[in-house]
Amino acid sequence: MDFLTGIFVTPFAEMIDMPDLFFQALWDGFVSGTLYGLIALGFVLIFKASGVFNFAQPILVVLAALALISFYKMGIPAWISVICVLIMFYGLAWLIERLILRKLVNTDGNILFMSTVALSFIIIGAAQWIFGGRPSSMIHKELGFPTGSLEWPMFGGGVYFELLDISAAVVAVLLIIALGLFFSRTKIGRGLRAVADDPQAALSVGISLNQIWVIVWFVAGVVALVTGIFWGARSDVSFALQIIGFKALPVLIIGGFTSVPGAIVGGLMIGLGEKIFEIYWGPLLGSGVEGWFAYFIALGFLLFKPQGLFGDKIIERV
Amino acid sequence: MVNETKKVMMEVKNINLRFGGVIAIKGVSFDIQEGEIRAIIGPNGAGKSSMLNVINGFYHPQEGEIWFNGEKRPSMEPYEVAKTGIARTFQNIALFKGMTTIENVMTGRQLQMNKNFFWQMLRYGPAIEEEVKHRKRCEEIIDFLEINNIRKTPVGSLPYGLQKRVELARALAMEPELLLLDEPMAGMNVEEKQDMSRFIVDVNEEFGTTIALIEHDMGVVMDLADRVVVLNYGELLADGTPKQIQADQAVIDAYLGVPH
Amino acid sequence: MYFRETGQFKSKYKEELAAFPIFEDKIGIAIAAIIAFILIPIFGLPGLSYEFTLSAVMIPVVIFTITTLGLNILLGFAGQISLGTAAFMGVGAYSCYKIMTIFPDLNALICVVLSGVVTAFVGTIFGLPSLRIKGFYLMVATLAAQFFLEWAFIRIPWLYNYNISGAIEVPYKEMFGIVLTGAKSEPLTRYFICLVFLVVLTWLASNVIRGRIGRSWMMIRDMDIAAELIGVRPLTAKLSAFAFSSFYIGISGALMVFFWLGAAEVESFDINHSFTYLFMVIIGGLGSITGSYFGAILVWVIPVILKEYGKSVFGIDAFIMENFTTILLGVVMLTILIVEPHGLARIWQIAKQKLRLWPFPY
Amino acid sequence: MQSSDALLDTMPNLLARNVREFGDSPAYREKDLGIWQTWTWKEVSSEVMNLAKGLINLGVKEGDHVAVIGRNRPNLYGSLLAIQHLGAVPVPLYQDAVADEMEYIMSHCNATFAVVGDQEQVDKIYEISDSLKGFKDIVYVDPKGLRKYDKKKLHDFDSILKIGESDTGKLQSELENRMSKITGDTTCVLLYTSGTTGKSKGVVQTHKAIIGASMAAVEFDEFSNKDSILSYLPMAWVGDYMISVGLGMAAGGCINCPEGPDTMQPDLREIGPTFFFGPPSLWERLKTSVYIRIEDASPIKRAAFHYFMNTASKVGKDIMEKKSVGIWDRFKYFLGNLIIFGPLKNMLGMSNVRIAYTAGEAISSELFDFYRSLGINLKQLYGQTEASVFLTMQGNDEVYSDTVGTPLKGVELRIAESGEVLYKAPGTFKEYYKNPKATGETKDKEGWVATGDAGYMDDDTGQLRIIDRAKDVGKLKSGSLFAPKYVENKLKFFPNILEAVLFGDSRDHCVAFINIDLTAVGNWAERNNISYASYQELAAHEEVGKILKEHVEAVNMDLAKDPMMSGCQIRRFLVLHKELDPDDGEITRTRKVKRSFVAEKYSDLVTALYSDKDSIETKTEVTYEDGRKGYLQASIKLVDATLYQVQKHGEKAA
Repeated sequence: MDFLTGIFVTPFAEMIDMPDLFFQALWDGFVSGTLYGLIALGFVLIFKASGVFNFAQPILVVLAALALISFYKMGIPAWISVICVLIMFYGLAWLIERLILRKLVNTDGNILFMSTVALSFIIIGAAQWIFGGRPSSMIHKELGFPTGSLEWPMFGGGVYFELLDISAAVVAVLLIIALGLFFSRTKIGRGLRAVADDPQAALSVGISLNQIWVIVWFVAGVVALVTGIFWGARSDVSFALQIIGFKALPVLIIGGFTSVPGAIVGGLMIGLGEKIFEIYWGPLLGSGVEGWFAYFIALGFLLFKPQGLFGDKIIERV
Repeated sequence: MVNETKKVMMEVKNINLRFGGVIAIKGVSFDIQEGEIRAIIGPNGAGKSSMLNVINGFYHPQEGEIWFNGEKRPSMEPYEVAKTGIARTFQNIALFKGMTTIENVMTGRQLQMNKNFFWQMLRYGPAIEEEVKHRKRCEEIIDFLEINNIRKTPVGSLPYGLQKRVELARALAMEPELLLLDEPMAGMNVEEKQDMSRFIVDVNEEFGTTIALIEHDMGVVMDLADRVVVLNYGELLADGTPKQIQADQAVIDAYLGVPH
Repeated sequence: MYFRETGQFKSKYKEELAAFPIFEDKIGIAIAAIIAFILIPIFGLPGLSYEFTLSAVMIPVVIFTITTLGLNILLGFAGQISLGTAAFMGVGAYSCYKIMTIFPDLNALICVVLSGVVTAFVGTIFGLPSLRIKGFYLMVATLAAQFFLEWAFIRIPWLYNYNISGAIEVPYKEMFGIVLTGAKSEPLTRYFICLVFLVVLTWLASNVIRGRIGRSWMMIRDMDIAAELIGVRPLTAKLSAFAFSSFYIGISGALMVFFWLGAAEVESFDINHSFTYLFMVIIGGLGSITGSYFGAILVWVIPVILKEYGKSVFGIDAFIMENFTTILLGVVMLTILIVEPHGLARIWQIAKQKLRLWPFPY
Repeated sequence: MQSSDALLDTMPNLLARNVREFGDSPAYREKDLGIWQTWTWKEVSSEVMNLAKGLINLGVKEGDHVAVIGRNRPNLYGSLLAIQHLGAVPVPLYQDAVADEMEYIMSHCNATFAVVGDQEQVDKIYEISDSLKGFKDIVYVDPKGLRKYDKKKLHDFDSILKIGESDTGKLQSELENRMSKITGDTTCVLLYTSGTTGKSKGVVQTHKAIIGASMAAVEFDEFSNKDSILSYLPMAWVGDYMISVGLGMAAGGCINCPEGPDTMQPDLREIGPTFFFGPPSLWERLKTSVYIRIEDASPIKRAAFHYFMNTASKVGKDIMEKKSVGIWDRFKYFLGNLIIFGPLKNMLGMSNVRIAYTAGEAISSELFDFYRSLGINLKQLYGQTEASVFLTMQGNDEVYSDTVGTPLKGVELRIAESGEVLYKAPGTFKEYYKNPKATGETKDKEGWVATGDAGYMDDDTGQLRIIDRAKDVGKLKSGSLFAPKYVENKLKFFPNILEAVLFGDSRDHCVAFINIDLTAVGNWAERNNISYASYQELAAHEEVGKILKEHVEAVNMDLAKDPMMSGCQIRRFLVLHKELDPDDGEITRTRKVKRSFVAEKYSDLVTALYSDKDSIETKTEVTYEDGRKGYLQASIKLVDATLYQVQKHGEKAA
């Protein structure tokens, strides 16, 4: 009986009793949501353009963060290091296209997926070899992002806003806008869209698939870098980060594999949802439910709306 | 030709099938008599394949009834339909690519096999006897369709015509009362077509299987079929013996593409 | 060249349906058996200490081969992808642990089998989504299983008898006066037990996949629509595949903890392991029993031996070796995917075919 | 079997003996429904008896002629025996014979019944039935496609068996009484010669003759019930009758029937027989296919193959014949056997072959040695329908490519002044059916039979050597010997040449027609990417012409070495635009060229060859498989070949 009240009464009561806490939760959820969204965005970009479900995306995030830090440690100024990372990612994208994608062109999705899994193994191995396994802290200060927090008194209590989180949100928004422009305004961007819809058409427009892949992977790298910086700033940078990469999967299921806005919305839903659930229902189940909450949401979608919120419908034919 | 006293095996009554807004089949009714070869013809998109899909339960029509062996059939899933003794081949070959010819034909025996998991695991006693029994039957069918020399070839590597034949073999292995053939001769050369027609007739005669087939090649249809249904834009256009059909003005128009 | 098939004709279907219709294959199997059952137990592997050979190479390889078999049944034969393998092994391990504590004097081997059954049950439940969804979507669903189970292994202390450590320790068990489990048990005993499990399970698997049920799996895999129209019920086919596969994985999980590691925490069952098993299946070859062996051997033995030699022979620091093998694994995987997506099994098959036609090319 | 039991002079007795001695060992196997269905001798005899009873019930009288037509199947071999058991005479016919060939034979022997394989044969008989007087019913084995036929005069094999089984004893006693009347002199089988010249003759063979000849052969090569044979040659051919029925019965061995004509090779491989008989053409085809496939193999394999084949050709034969061979060579051969010969023989299905024979045509020493050096004990025998085949055979250790062996037990040979070979033998035929004249011409009062072949006993081997058909051997204007077959064979020894026809009798030089071998030449064309649409086009290709010219000249050079034969060198030749075809009557079903027929059909080409034209237009009638006739237009190039001087004895040794 009181288990049921535990589920249906107490949480809401608490929400109303302590609205500040509730808002705090919302805000935290919102921030992690944006970051989930960003990672998912990386997936979506590549999936849209090359039909590859890039399992290595989370690893790219880690790689970006680690690389940035170690460049800086070499004594390269922070922002230059960022440039270096970008260059590195371009090279990486080029290599991947040359050594993997080109060889696997028009093989079926599963194989491409597996190849990215393999790729992630390679990257992990290499990154650990080069940057070592120990977690290290992000250089956001050096990059000039504000730290500290401002408290916003409300309902007698107060809600804390980490400045970093705010800037993260802002940057995320900017990034999304930028991508939006990139896709709609630039020739390459339109090319990418064309590829997603119909490769032949894209080719006839005169863009080589290979270039497009390189670019897409590079863009995904950029997104990874941004994600890496902010996530790294919230918690130390280590390969534990890749676990959050798995959160992107449910996000994709909810948002649809091919939709940019879907990724963002899905990200927020998961972010908010799991935070709230953790705080108000978690205790009943002995906390730590963040680990799987997202997946059960996703599962729900899978069973009742497989194509996700914004995805295109899948129809099978005899 | 058609013997009027023949018993009706299947009757579809005023079938309506819609996908969202699209109307695939509009109030179509016809029957299939025991032991006959029934052809369903019509221009592309006339709803022929949809009709077969309705018959073997892949699509569920919004309205209409299906009567089989004198009983009204409840809405069924494909695998349930298969149990009632209806087999089917596909327009674009749907063989199991990972298997050899004999393995593909063996799959047709699934329903006749029933030994449980336990025996299956030991593959001993009843299980193996069952395997042997059905293997023999399949070999007979393979012999009947003259594909012995490709018995152990993976179907993927077979030429198109042979794949079609293997698919027919698989359907026959089910020993169906009613056999649905979706364009059995699509994309075949003249010789292959002749063979296939011969086999279809043989099947109809030797096994007494009732056959409903979709086919584009008018010549073939007119030779094979006892009766013909003509669909057009999802509606029934005509129904009768090949002669009647050939004479039917509406049919001629439809085929000469006179605007509706 | 090795094959001499002239005169090997079959006058009964039974012979035709035998597991190894070709005489030369029988010989091959016999040789493999002799190596596994006699030579290695006596001499170990060249260049490796006997102790190391058994407890770091052979026992795990045998266990992982069972895992790979299980996953291959699901992925290779029934075409249903799963990333929950490690977690299901966990289910096997934990349930075995519980069974042992609940029925203290139940024979260890029976406990292992029972834990397989439990896992089969759990696997079936998590297999339910496969009735609605395929491919990536299903993969995500199985990820749900993976993470939920990981969580459960931590958050449900009942599973590990409320040990403070949060780990499960293997109790002492014996049979006919032979110590089976626990610290005092001989590696050789444990090796033989695992080996016997492997042999029996392989035999069962090969029987099932050649029979009606195995066929229904492959039908679903190759062309689910056609399968349905032939009368295969997707529900039964898919769920039976999940159950059978999970049974194997569960057993392997139980064996892993009780006959190899001796104790286990949730880390032994995390997502990365799932991927390693996936690699074993794919590198070995989807839909091939022999492949499962190849996969497990290649993916496990090569790194272990490399590390060992790296340390002993070249004195390379283990951490570097660790990373090196990770990269190597990735590279091998990529090469397989690019060169022969059907894995070592297919390469083996082709080679065999060439030998059978020798000296002719066709 | 060595114990030549007095009783064993009729098929019924022989069958009884086999049931007694090897009752449970396999007698017949057939690849059917994917596996080798097997009949033991016991099963065979009970099936034979039931069938016999069934046939009696059907109305088959003693002395009736019953046609047996179809591919090699145990059921049909069983019918042969059954028919013999009930005192009637089986007449096996070629299954691929066209209707009017069948009509000739069946009306000639006025067959009353027929046991046939399938619908195809039934249809053919229906086609000719009205012209067959006294013909009654047909029994068919394979019911496929016959469902709709009127069953009044058409009976299912199994239904006949059923009648036999369900017999109450009446038929049984009838059968026993008939069997009791069968003696060694009862007619056993009526075999029609393939007829190289004119219409084919029916050779009447008694039980005694067939069994006598078979027993002699069994004794010679020590056949036993452990031996197994693949029977794939046309049942109507005396060779197959003597092997699949004669040897099979006499030795109690196992006869294996392939699933169908196109699966002969794989089935051969599965069964791995211990005895194999093939006409030279088959051995040629086999060798050609081996070389073609090896050509497509990887360089390493090819190198290994040629290297070891080299060794084999050096020492292989000697090793098989247990002559002394250097240890190093032995080792190399052993190695080769391990990685090349062994697998090769295995692929060909010859690993278990204990004895292999070829006959009917001369065979090139290269070809012959190829197989022997592989370790396949290929030998030659000489015989003919009239003698129930077995006259002379080569013993395991005295095998030569140009001789045909020593006379078997009970066989006497004599060379007539004309050079023609005469014999007396246990297997001598009774008569030509309804043709006493021909009988008289071939068999004289003392029972000497003329073979129609010219030959002589070779002094240094002590074996018979056949030169040519007696009537074909002629003289050139120059007076030197003209032995066309001899030269044609030399030509045919080149893989590219399928058939050759030589002309020159009482002319002043020789000219030749040549048929290219489509497989070999076609493959060559592929490798040198020469495209061609048809046989005709390929044959007319000048590159092909060049190659053949080389071949012809090689033969000429070879002939020049032998003063006796040097006259036969080919001055001009042409490549025929169509394959010589049994359906056109240009060649027998056993692939013997009907020389006179060809000469007359293509007279325009022959004259052209003797003229100085260098090309000619021609128009030829051809018969298609379905019997339709059509015409073939072609312009054919006439090629000149170099002739060589006769060499002196000194060089000849080279």
